[in-house]
Amino acid sequence: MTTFRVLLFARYAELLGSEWVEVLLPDDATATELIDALRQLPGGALLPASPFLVMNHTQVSATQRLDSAAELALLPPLAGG
Amino acid sequence: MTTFRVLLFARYAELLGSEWVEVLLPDDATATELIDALRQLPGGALLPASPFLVMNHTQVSATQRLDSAAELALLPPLAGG
Amino acid sequence: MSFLRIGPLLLAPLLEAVRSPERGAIATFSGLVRNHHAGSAVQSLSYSAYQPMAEAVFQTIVSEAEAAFPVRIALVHRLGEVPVGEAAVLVVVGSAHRGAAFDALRWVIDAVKGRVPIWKRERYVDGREVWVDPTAPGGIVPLKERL
Amino acid sequence: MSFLRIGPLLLAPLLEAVRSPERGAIATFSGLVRNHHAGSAVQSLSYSAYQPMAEAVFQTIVSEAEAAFPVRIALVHRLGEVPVGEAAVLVVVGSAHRGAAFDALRWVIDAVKGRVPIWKRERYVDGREVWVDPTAPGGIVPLKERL
Repeated sequence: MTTFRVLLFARYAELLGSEWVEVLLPDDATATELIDALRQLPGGALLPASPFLVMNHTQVSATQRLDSAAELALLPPLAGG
Repeated sequence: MTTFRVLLFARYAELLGSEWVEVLLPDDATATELIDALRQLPGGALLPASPFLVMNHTQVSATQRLDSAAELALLPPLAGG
Repeated sequence: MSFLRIGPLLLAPLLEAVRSPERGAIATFSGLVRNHHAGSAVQSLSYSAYQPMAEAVFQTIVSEAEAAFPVRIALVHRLGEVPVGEAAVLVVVGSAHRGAAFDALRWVIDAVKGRVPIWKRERYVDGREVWVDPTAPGGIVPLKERL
Repeated sequence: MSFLRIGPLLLAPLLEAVRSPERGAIATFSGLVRNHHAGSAVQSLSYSAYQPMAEAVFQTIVSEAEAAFPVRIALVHRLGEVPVGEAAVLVVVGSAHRGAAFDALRWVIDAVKGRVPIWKRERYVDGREVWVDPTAPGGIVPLKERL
């Protein structure tokens, strides 16, 4: 098992009450497993089933395996400009 | 017969050596008759056969009769902007 | 160079950045905070960003636009509180001719809106606060109730 | 208000003229004198106009654009000598949303180029002088030989 740290922004940071969270998952966890774990956290139930997850600034697909050394971030729908 | 005064601009003013010319034509002269007369003037041979003639700021067609009391102007191809 | 700025945005330095004697066309876009959104009177709004990724995506957008069009691009986006009437984003495009400048300008602002990790929180005159979310019904999501 | 100006053109007063709290998008176009035209190095150019008609046509273009698009327009065009790098024309469009602003901006600058009685004389670095004439082969016509 490995600790995965995930950065949170805007509404997702508000929902989970923090700008980052850490979850313990198998070393070869996928994006879907990470998101399922985040949705179990207090306040996480309002996260969408398939949020925009990025690893080192690049979008991650649902089945992709995660690298706990990479920078993971969960992005709400974008609203810049 | 009536005197028609025509304003000239840019290259046309250069060709005819003046910012306006006057020609004597029948009272009910058409645009074509005016332009033919202008092309007879010194330097007028280089005017096109159908230049852009405006009367009170509005384009005049070849067969339209002119009003010698109106403001007549011969416009080279536009190059603003 | 940073694309994200705290405080008012200025057009003049961006114009200077793309100006050169062989460029005959400069087109700009200023996105200003409007006084109404989603049927409510806006008091102010506040932008936040995933800053390192946002800076990288801005640079990617500029590079892609300068490869796709014969143009030079300069842009900045504001972070933090922005009052009504002030600029949230400025995009400036210089080109030899205006067609490419207009095409690139539209492309860049669409890319900024679609790809840069920036978020917007709106405060209305009636006191309500919302997250702007183009995917939500009505385009907004209320903030959680305060405890 | 006059659309034709002697001396350098300024963007700021045009931006102020179209700015209002319900307009979230301002798009601008600056047409600058380039250092090359028709294969020659440009030293400067000079604009002349049929002034009363030009002012009337500018007003017509603004009115037509404001009727056709939900926008507010401000524009100015320079007369007389313009050095390389300086602006010959500025068009500014304010709108609630950017799509209309971009559409109107392109429409207005095309209309200005196509309809306003303004003429351009170019002086090249090699000393030649020409009339710019989009209908002529090569886009220019030499000035008559001086006597």
